[in-house]
Amino acid sequence: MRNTYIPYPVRIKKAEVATEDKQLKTFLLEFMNEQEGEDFDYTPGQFAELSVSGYGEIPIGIASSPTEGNDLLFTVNKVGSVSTQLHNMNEGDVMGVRGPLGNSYPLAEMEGKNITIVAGGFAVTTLRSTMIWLLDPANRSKYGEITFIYGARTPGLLLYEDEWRQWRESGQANVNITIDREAEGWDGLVGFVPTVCEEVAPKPDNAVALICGPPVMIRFTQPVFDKLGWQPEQIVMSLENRMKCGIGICGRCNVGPEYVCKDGPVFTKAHLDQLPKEY
Amino acid sequence: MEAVAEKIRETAAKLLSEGKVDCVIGYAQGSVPMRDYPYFAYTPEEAQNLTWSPFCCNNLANFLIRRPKGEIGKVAITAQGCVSRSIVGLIKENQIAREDVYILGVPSPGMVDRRKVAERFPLKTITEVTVDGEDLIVKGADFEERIPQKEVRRDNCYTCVQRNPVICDEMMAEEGPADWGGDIDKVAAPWEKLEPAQRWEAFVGEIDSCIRCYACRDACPLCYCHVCFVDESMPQWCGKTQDEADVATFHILRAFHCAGRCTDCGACESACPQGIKVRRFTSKIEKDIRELYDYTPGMDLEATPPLSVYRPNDPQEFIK
Amino acid sequence: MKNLLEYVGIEPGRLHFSWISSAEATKFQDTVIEVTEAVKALGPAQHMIKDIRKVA
Amino acid sequence: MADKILAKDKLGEFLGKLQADYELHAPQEIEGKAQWAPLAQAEDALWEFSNTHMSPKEYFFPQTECMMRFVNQQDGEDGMVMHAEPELEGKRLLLNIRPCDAKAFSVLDMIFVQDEMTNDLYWKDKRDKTTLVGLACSDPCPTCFCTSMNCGPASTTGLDALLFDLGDKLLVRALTEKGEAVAEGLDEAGEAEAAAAEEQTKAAEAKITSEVGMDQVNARSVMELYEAGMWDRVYESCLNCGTCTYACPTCHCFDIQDETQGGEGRRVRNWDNCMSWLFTMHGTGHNPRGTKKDRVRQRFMHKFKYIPVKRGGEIGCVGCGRCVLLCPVNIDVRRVVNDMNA
Repeated sequence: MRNTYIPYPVRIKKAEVATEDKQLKTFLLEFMNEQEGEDFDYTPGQFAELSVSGYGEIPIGIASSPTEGNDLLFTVNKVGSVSTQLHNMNEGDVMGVRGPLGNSYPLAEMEGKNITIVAGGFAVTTLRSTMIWLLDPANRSKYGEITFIYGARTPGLLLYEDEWRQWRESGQANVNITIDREAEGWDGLVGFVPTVCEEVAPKPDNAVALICGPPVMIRFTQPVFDKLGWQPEQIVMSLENRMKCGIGICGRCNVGPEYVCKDGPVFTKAHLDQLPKEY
Repeated sequence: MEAVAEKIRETAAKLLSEGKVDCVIGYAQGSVPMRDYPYFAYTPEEAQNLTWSPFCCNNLANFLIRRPKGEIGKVAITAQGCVSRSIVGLIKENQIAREDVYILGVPSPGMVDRRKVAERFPLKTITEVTVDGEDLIVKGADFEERIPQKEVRRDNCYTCVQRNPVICDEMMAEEGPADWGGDIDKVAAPWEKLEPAQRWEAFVGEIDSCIRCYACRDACPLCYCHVCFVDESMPQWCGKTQDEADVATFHILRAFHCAGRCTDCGACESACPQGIKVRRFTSKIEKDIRELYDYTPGMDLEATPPLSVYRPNDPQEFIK
Repeated sequence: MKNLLEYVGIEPGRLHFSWISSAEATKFQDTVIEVTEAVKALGPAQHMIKDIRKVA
Repeated sequence: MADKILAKDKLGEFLGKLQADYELHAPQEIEGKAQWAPLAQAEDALWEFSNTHMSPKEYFFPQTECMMRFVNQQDGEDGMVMHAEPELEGKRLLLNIRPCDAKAFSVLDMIFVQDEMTNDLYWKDKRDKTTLVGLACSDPCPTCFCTSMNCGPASTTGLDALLFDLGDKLLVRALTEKGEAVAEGLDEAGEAEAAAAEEQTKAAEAKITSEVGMDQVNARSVMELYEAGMWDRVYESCLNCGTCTYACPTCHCFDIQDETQGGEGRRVRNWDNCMSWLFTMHGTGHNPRGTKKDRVRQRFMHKFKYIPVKRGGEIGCVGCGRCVLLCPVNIDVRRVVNDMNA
């Protein structure tokens, strides 16, 4: 039996600063052992522990989609000692990945339905994964209309610009990108995510919404969806809590009886309503 | 003793019913022998649960600071000598304001070290301990014994220099003698008489059973830092393992942070689940403070703590 | 601190305090030489050493 | 397999034989307390003691445990190749473990080993290679409440064999294959001896005076218990130290850290506890369990509600009473659960 605490060695294939404030850096990781890459079987919504020897591990949502091949994409916010060290690392450096961990977005249950995706800030990572997966020719036909709403404070803080421009141009999804305040050279939407949601007004009929973002965005987006007639069962969210083991043992990420690392990170709003707000 | 307890209950009930305080912090009888516990009375009825005994081994001053701001308003607190000295320290360090605390002064009876009692009955279970005058009556399933309290007091209580509260709003009993006659300087820093090589052995032998639960730190009213050095992760000052060097680092630095502040209340030693004599570190520090600066912490609201001020005549032989 | 470390059995001479102004380059140099020699004379430290290669 | 009998004067011989196959450990009197230690000779083993000062969980889940080692570098290929620590060599036998402590390990088995991903080999390896020979309690403490926690003085869950102390002899009841291997070669017990063991158990159960109710805790929802008013008082005197969690046979939270020394590094896990303010602290400064009340509630909810909800009704407490005895401010778990149940 495999020791699931041991990370797979990976090499940083590409590392680039992703935002103007230099807080976020995006890493493309290549498995050093090809077979391990083949076996790393994940679904959008899952996360992995990024492992930097001598510093430790951090849980980060997987931003790539399994439809893109074996390389893994992560966007990392610089906050603690591991992420700071990670930001100092360069292409060619070696690190580890442990996973895939947690559950995923309920892609099978979402089949045949219209899908609304709402993202705020860098919580967009696993939703990028989901969009790529949904828009893949092998999957697109299984789903109805796809509405994508994504906001950041400034244009320079928006992630994955090439991708969302392409999704918009392809006409395969209704893509709405917004920034908080007017900025020079920006001709797109301006306004907070909840306001844009109100304007776009996604219909709740036969639909599922995936919502990820900072707590303040969630707090104000929630009432908008309530007003539009969405039921808690239709709203799917992804949580973040401090983690160590990532496999449901070490005891710190639980929200009530559910471990965010193992039973989550994806929960329906209906489920979360039954749990303490310890996230 | 019971008369003091009754006076505490009466006064607490009165303060609460008159609205002079919102809460009285005292002790209530514990569910296991010799373990009375910190109790918070918010109503005159709850005040009836308050007690006073030789089993009050926590330092209640601890609960004046470890509370979210605004959680309770004005509080009354029962305080014997050492606890009142801790309160003085906290006022001086601007952690609490004198006018927010109403002190119910109690002369300390000298607290019992439950481990010293337990050691007399190895592997036996003590089911009940009652106070009978100067003695304890200790009962188990197949034994009953009378032990004079003076044989089983906590180490720090034998050498107490201030049994009566140094500041107080209302006394719950008449002041007693100031000390028990013990001389702290004779027993403080017991390893000083050892050779350097033996000292290290004695030190690591003492901390050998430490499980790093930090009860000693958390029981101490001086340890109010929001993030303790031992928990700090950026930078990480101290390793988290059970390695001798990591455990030693914790104990040395914890003791050092108490320099010129420790009132020798013994709450750390009483809290330790492993019976580690942590006062063997702090007593050294405080002995040095007495010798170098002629200072005893918490005796006087006006005195300036030696480590918070520079004086031209401070001892500096150690600087080369 | 010095007293406390000596109290728990760390050899005297491993901890050194000096008051040196930023202008006193020579004193700084002398002190460093003096301290390193004093510590070298004591030999490798025996206490407060964590060796992660040991089995834990 | 039928019960066996072992005369106490044959104990030395019996243990001597076991010594060839196992590394023996047993509670012994150390500094006036019953404590676990390697057993050098049969006479050192304790037969009359309430329970050991600390739980024997350290045997399977050491307070500090190196998980893997690595070369401390990020730019070479060796940097991320982690080598797991070697497995336990040989077999171990814990003699005279109390039934409550063994029961605790069976609860922890459900948490450490769940499926292919949640499969803690460090825990499993030591569990697989250790035989637990229990000693039934004949004289429980006033702080024991095992009978309220799906456990009891002669509970067999988690044990490989159970001994009953019948004075000059021991009744040996093998419960698993591992236990049978230990009891092999012993004489069969008579009916009278089995009856004596039965009687002793009944008498011990009768001596347990602490009762803790769980019916309402089970009936109420997570949120109903979580929002109960009683939490506003329970935490008041708590110091948020880790004594209860480190003494507890079922508490199992840990932290993982990397340590480096020159060109070498290791990843090590240390016990951690939910009482610590930093335990759940996010990198952003947000803390989901930021208050003392949150943390105290978490500990009790985890044991008495969350684990039962997730593990088919199994309780995360075995009623050993260690936390009752050791808590510096006498937060009595029996009182807390009875309040939850009120």
